[in-house]
Amino acid sequence: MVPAEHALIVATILFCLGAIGVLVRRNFLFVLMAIEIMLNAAGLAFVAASGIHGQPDGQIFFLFILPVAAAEVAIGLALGVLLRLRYGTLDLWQIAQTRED
Amino acid sequence: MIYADGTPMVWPIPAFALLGAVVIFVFSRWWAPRTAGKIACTAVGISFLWTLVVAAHLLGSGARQLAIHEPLWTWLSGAGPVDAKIGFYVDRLALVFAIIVSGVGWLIHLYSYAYMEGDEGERRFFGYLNLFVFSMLTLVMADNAFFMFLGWEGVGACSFLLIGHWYQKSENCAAAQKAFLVTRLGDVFLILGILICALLVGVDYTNLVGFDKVRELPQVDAFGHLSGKTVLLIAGLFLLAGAAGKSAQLPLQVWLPDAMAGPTPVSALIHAATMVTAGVYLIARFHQLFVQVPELMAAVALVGVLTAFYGATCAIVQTDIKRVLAYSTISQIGYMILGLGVGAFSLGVFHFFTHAFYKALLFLAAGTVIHSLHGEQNIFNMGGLKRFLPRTYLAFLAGAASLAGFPLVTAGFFSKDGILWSALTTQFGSVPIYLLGLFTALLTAIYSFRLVFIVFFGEQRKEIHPHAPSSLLEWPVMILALFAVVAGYLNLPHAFGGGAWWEHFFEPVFKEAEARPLVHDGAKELLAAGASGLLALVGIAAAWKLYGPPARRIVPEPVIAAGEIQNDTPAPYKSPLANLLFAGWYFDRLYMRVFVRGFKLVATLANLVDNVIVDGFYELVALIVRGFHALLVFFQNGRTSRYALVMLFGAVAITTFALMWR
Amino acid sequence: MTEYLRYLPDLLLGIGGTTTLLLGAWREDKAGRDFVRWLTLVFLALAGAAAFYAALFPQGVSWIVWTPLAKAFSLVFISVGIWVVLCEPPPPLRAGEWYALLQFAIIGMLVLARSSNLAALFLGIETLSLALYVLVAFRYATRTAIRGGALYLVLASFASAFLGFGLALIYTAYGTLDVTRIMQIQESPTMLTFLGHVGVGLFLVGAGFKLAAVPFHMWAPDVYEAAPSVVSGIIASASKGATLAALLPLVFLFTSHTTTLYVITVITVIAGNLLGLLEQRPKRILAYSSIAHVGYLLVGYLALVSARGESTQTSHIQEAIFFYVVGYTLAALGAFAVLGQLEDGRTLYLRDLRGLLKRHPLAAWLLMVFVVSLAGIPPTVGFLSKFYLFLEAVKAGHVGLVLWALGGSAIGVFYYTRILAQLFMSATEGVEVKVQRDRLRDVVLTATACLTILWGMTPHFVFALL
Amino acid sequence: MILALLIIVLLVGAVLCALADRVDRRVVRWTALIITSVDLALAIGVATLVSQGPIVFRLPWLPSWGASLHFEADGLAALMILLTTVLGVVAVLISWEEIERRSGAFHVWLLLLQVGILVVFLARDALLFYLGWELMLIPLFFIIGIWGHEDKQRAAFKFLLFTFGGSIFMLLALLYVYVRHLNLGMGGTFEIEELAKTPLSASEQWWVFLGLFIGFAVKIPLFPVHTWLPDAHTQAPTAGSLILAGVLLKTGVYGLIRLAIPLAPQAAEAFAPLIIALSLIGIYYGAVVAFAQRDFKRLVAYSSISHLGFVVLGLFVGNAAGYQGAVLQMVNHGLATGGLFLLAGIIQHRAHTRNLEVFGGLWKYAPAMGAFLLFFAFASLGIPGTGNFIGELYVIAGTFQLHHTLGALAALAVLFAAAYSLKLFLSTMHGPTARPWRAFKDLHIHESVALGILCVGLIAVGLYPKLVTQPLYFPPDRLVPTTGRVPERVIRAEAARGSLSSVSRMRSKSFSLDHEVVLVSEASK
Repeated sequence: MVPAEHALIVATILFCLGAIGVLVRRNFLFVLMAIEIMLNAAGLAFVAASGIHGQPDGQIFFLFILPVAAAEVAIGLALGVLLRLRYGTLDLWQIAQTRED
Repeated sequence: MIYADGTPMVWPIPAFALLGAVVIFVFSRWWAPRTAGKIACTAVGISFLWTLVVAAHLLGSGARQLAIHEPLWTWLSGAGPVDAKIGFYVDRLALVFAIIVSGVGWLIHLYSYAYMEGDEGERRFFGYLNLFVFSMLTLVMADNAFFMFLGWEGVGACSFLLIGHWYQKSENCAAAQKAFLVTRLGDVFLILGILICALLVGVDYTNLVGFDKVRELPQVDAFGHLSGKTVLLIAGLFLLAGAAGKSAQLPLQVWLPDAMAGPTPVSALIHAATMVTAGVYLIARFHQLFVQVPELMAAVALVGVLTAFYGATCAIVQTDIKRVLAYSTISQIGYMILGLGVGAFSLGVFHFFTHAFYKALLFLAAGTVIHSLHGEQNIFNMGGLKRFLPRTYLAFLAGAASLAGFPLVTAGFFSKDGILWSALTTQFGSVPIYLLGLFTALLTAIYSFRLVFIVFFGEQRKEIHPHAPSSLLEWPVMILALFAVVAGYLNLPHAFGGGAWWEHFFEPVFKEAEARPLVHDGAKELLAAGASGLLALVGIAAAWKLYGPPARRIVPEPVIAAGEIQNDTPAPYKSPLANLLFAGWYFDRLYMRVFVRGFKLVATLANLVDNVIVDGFYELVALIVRGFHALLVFFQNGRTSRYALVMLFGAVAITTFALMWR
Repeated sequence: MTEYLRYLPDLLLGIGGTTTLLLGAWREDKAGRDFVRWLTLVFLALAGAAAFYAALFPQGVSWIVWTPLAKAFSLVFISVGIWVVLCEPPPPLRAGEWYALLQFAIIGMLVLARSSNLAALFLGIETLSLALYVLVAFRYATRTAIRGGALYLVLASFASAFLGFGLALIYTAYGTLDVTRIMQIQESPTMLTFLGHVGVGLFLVGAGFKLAAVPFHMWAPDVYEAAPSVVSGIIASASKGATLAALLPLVFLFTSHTTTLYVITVITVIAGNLLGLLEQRPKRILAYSSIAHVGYLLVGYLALVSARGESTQTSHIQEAIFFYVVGYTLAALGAFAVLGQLEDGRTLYLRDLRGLLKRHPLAAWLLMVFVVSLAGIPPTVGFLSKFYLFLEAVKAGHVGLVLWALGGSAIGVFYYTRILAQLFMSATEGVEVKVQRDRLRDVVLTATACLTILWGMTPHFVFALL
Repeated sequence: MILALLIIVLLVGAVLCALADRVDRRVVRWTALIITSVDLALAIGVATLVSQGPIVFRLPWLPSWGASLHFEADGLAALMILLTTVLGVVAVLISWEEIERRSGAFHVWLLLLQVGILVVFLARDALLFYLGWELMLIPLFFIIGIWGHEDKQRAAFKFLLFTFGGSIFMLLALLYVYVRHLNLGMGGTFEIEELAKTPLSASEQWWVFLGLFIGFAVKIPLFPVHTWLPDAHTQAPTAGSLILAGVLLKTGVYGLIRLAIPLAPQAAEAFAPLIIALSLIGIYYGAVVAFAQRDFKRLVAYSSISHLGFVVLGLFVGNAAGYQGAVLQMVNHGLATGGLFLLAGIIQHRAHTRNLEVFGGLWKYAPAMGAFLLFFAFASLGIPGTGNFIGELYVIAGTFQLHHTLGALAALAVLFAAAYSLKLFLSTMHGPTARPWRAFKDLHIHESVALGILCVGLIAVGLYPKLVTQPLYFPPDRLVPTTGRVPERVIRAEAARGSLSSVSRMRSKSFSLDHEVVLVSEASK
C-alpha cells in the first residue's frame, strides 16, 4: 500500500506544478487548467489525509472541491469565449497591454 | 479738575494733547484742513496752561508739597517684577520738562500753523504733532519707568511718522526708518535696563532711592551672583545706551542728521527741543542709580564730551542749514550729558532748558529762511538775507549767540559755562574732559557764526526771490529769542553775584546726588568763565575772518561749487579731513556697510535656508514617498501571471517564515 | 425542525435567487425589472427577519453557528444587499441574473459570517467568489469588464487553490476542520504541528487574497475598475467584512503567526496608502484605499490575536472590528455608488469629478462625506471607528503597530483629499460628464451620509447590534 | 448649557447658511453675521459668568470608553473663545465683498471651522479635544483650497498633511496614556483631569510629551516644522488667514497648556530647555526671514512664527510672568496679526497683487487704510500702548527671571520685529507711487468696523492688560505656574523708601478707578 505521506508529497508536487503553470502560461485556457491542477492537488491531499486519519471527512471535502472547480471552469470558459470575441486573443499579456480609451 | 485739598490734577496735561490728536484723526477728514491746526494749537495751548497751573501750585506750596503723585489704574501686575501703574508723578524735574514740552511745543504748534499751510498732509501733520506732545508729556510725567517707556516709544513713533511726513520721497522714508531702528536699538537696551531695575528695586520713581542698598550687596542671586555694584553698572550702561539712542549720542548718533528730512517745525520740536533730550531726562531721573557707580558716571561724562566734540566738528563743514543745526544739537546734548556725567544734574537740566529755547528758535528761524526761499537749504545758495528777513535775522542772531555762548548776555553762556566749571571741579570731573569741552566751545562759536555770516551777511549768491514771512512765522520766534537771552539769569552763579536759583530749585530732586564743585573760589570760577567767554568771542572772530563778507574764501575748499553740495555728495571737499567730518566721521557708511548690508544678507540667506533646506527637507520626504509609490505602482501592470508571481512569492515567504521562525 | 431554522436565511435567499433568476428570464421589460427588484427586496427582508430570529433558537453542533457576532454581521450583509437593491436601479439587461447573483453572494457572506467549520468557510468563500466573478464581468459588452472578470477569476481561483491546499494540510495535521476541535487539539500539541503551520500559512494566502492584503492585493485596482461601481463597493466592503468575520473565531490559529501577520499588516497599511498617492482614476484610488483599510482591520485582528482569548478584551476588540467594518462599509459603498453615477462605459478619471459639483451638487457633497469618513476625519464614523480600533490595539500592546498604521493614514489623507480637491477646488471649465440621476438613490445615499455622520458621534447604535 | 449653546448656534448657523445660499448671497452674509454676533454675545456671557467659577457642561457620550461631552470654561478658555468669536464676527465682515464665489459654502465652512476651534478650547475630555482638533482640518482645507489665491491647492494640501501628520503622534500619545490609566486599574476615562493623575514613569512621560508636543508644535508652528504656515497664509482668503493666525495657531499652544504639560509635567520640564531654544530660534528666524519676503502675506506669516515663538517661550520659562505673557501674546497676536492679514486681503482685493515691491505711496489713495496698517504694524513691533508690548514685556521679564542672558536675547529680537514691520508699512504706504492705482478705494464701512474692533481690542489690552491676565486667576487657577523662582525684588519697596517721606493718601471722588493722589512732602529729611 502506498503510504499516505507519499500521496501528500505527490499532491504537493502537483500543486507546485499547477502554480508554475499559472505563472508561466499566458494563455487563459492553460492558466485555467493549471488552476484545476492545483485544486485537484488540494483534493488529493484531502483524500490522502482522510486516509491518515481514517475518516471520511476529507473525501467528503473533495466532493465540495469538485463542483467548485467545475463552476469556476464554467465561468472561466464563458469568459474565455468573450475574451476571444472582444480581444481576438486569449493571451493574457496581450490583453493586459491593450489600452482602452 | 482739582482735588479736595486744592492740588490740581495732572492727568489733564497729557490728556488734552491726546484728545486733540484723537479728534483730529477721527473727525478732521470731514472738516477743512486748517481746522486740524486750530484744534491742535488749542489742545496744546490748554495743556500748556494747565501745566502752568500745576507749576504755580507746586512753586507756591514750596517745600510743603514737592510733587504730585497721581496713580490712575493698575497696568502691569501679577507678573513678578513687572509691576506698574498708569499714573503720573510730577516733581520739579518733570515740571521743568513738562513746561518746555508744552510751552515750546505750543509755540512751535503756532508756528507750524503758518508753516504748514497748504500742505497736502496738514491734518495728519497736526494729529501726529499732538500725539507727539502727548507722548512726550507722558514720558516726562509718568510715575514709573514702564509707563515712561510708553511715552518713550510713542515719541519715537511720532518722530518716525513726522520725519516721513512727506512720504512720497524715498529718502524721507529711509531717514524715518533709520531713525526708528537706531533709536529702537537703544530702546531694547533701555527696556533691559528698566527690567533690571524692576528686579532690583522696582520701577516706581519713589523706589529708586533703593539703589544705594543694592550697591552694598556682595552678590545678587538673580544675576548669576554678580556683585550689586556690577549689576548697577550693567543696568546703568543699558540705560545709557537707551539714552544714547534717543538723544543721538555716540555711537548711535547717526540718525539725527538724516532726521532733518522732516518738516522744519518737527526738527525744532522733536529733534532739537524735546524728544532728543529724553536721554537727559532719563539719566536725571535715574540719578540715584548713576551716582552709585563712579565708573558709570565716567562713562556718561565720556560719552557726553566725545559726542559734544563730534557734533561740533561735523557741524563745521556741513552745507545744509538744518544739518548744521542737527549736528549742533548732537553736540549740545553731549554737553548736557556731560553735565549729568560730572554730577551736575541740575546744570545738565539747565542746559536742556536754555537749549530748548535757542535751538528751537534757530530751527524755526531756519525754517522761515527755507520757507522764504522756497525750500532752499544749502547755505551756500543763501547770503545777504539780513535785508530781506530783518526780524528773523535778529532772532537767529540771538539764538546763534546763545549757542556760541556769547558771554554774559546769553542763556547758553551761563548754562554751558556751568557745566564746564563742574567738569573741571566736581569729584567726577577731570582736566582733559574740561579741556575738550572748552575746545568744543570754540568750535561751537565758529560753526554757529559761520552760519550767521554765510546766510545773513554778504551778497545774494543765487537769484532768489524771498517772500516776506507771515507774522505767525515770526512772533513765536521772537518769544523764543527773548528766552534764549534771558533764561540764563535763572541760574546766575554766585560768582557773578547771582543766587543760583535753579540749583536750589532742584535741590529736593537731586539731593546729595548733585555733585558740588570741590573748589569754592569765586575768582577761579570767574577766570574759567572768562576763558570760555573769550573763546566764544575768538570763535566768532575766526568765523568772521573765514566766512564773513570780507572773506571771499570758503574753508575748506570744495571740489564742486559749494552751492551744489548735497547731503549725499560723496566727497565734496578737497581735504580728506573735511570730507571725514562732512560724512560724520564715516559712522554712517560703516553702519550701512556692516549692519544694514549684513542684516540684509543674513535675511536673504535665511530665506534661502528656509526655502531650500528646511522646506527642502519636507520636499525630500515627499519625494521619497513618491518614489516608493512609483516603485509599487510599477508592478500594477495588469498581467495576471505577474500578479500570481507576487502572490506566490508571498506564499513562499509566509511558508518559509512559518517553518523557520517557529 | 428547529435545527433547520438556522439555515433559514440562506434557504430564503437561495429560493429568492433562483426565483429571480427564472423570473428575470421571463420578462425583460421595465415592469419585469422592477418586479424582480422588489421581489429581491422582499426576500432580503425576509432573510433579515429570519436571521434576526434564527439566532434565538437553540444551537446544536454544526458547520454553522449563530453567535451574536455572526448575527450582527449577517444583518449587516443583508442590509448591504437591501442597500444595493435600493440604491442601484436595475440594470437594463439581465436584471434577474443581477439580483440572483446578488442574493447568492449574500448567501456566501452569511455562510462566512457564521462558519464554525473551515469547510463551511471554504464553501462560503467560493459561493461568494463565484457570484462575484460574474458580477464583476456583468457588463460584458465592455472589454474592460471581461478582462477584469478574467483576471479576478484566475487570481481568485489561484488563491482558492492555496486556501484548499492549506485546509488540506490543516486537516492532515489535526484530523478535523471543526474550529472548536482544532482549538482543543492545538492546546495539546501533536506531532503534525509542522504541517499545520504550513497549512495555516497557505490558508492565510487564500484569506489574504480575499481581503486584498499585501502582497495578495494586486488584483484589487484592476478588478475594482472593471466591475460596476456598486459591485466594487461590495467587493471592497461586504466581501472583505465577511472574510474577516469568518477569521474572527480563528484567532487561535494565528497565535504562532503573529510575526507574519505583523509584517503583512505593516506592509498592507503602508503600501495601500502609498499606492493610491498619485493615482488618477478614482475607482483605483478607492481600491488602494480598501487595501489600506484592510491593513487597519488587520491591526485590530492582531490585537485580537494578542488578546489570547481574554474575554472582555476579545469582545471589545470584536466590537471595534465590527464597528470598523460597518463604518467602512457605509463609506465605501457610498463612495462607489456616487462614482457609479458618473460611469459611462469608459474609464473614470479624477478630472471627471470636477463636473459633479455643477451637475449634481448633492452627489458631490455626499462623496465628500464618504471620502472624509474613509480618511478617518471627524465627525464621521470613519474617525471614531478607527479611533476605537487603534485604542484596542494599543490596549493589546501594539503601540508600534498603531504608529505604522497612523503613519500610513497620514499618507493616505493625501489621496483622499485629492478627490476633494477635484470635486471642489478645480476649475470646472471643459469638463463634460454625464450624471445618471436617480431619486431613490439620492435618498438612500443621503441617508447613508447622515448615518456616516450620526454614527460618527453616537456609535452606541452600532454597538447595540452586538 | 451656555457652552453647548455656543456650539449649537454655530451648527444651526451653518445649516441656515446652506439654506440661505439658495436665496441670495446677501442673505447668507447677514445670516452669518447674525449667527457670529449671537455667538459673540454668548461668549461675552461666558466670560462674565466665568469669574464666579468654571462653567461646566457634561453629557454622557460613550460611557463604555469613559468619554463624555465634557465642556468646561475657565478663565483661559473663556478668553480663547472670546477671541474666537470676536474674530468670527470680523471674519464674516471682511468676507463681505471678497467672497463672491459660492458664498454659502464659504460661510458654512467658516462656521464649522469655528465649531472645531470652540470644541478644542472647551473640551475637557481628551477624545473630544482630539475630535475638535481634527474637525478643524477639513473646513480650513476647503477655505484655503477653494477660495484661496493662485497656488491654493498646494498650500491647502501642505497645511492638511502637516497638521494631520503631526496629530497622529498626538493621538498615539493620548491613547497610550488612556491605556496606561486603564491598565493601572484606574478605569478607562478620557477626562483630562483624570488622565493627568496617571503615574507615568519618567521615560513614559518623555515619549508621551514628545508625541503631544510634535502634534502641537506643528500647529503652533515652531521652528522647524513651520514651513506649511507661510504657504497656507499666503494662499488663504482673508478670513481664512485671519482665523488661522488669530485662533487656529493658538490651539496648538492651548493644547500644550491643557494637555501636554498636565499629562507629562516632568517631561515638560525636561523638554523645557529644548523648547526654549527652539522658540528663541523661531523668534529670530521668523523675524529675519520675514524681512527678506516680498510678499505681503508671507511677511506677516513669518512674523507670526516669530510671535508664536514668544508665546511658547513664555509658556516654558515656568513662571507666572512668562505664562501671563504667553496668554497675552496669544490674544494680541490674534488681534494684531489678524489685522495685518485683513489689510493684506483688503489691499490684494484692490490691487490684485501682494508684491511689496510694486506697492508704494498707497497712503495717497487710502489714508484710512494707511492709518490702520500703521497701527497694526506698530502693534506688531510691540509699541507700548498696544497689547503686544505688554505680552512681549511679560515674556521677556519671565525669561529674564529664568536667565538674564536669555532674557536679553529675547529682548533683542524686538529690534528685528521693528525691521520687518517698518518694511511692511513703508513699502506699502510710503515712497513714490509706483503705479497709477486709479481704482484704489479706501476702506468700506464694514472693513473699517472689522479693523476697528481689532484696534480697540489691542488698545484695551495694552492699557488694561488685566482684561486678559485677571481671568487667568479665576478658579481654577492651577494652570498658572507656581514653580520657578519666586519673583521677589532684591530690595523691597518699603525698605527702599525708608524715611524719605511721609505719604498722605486720600481717595478722590472724581475717579471711579482705584485712584488716589499721593502727596509727597518733605517731612523728614
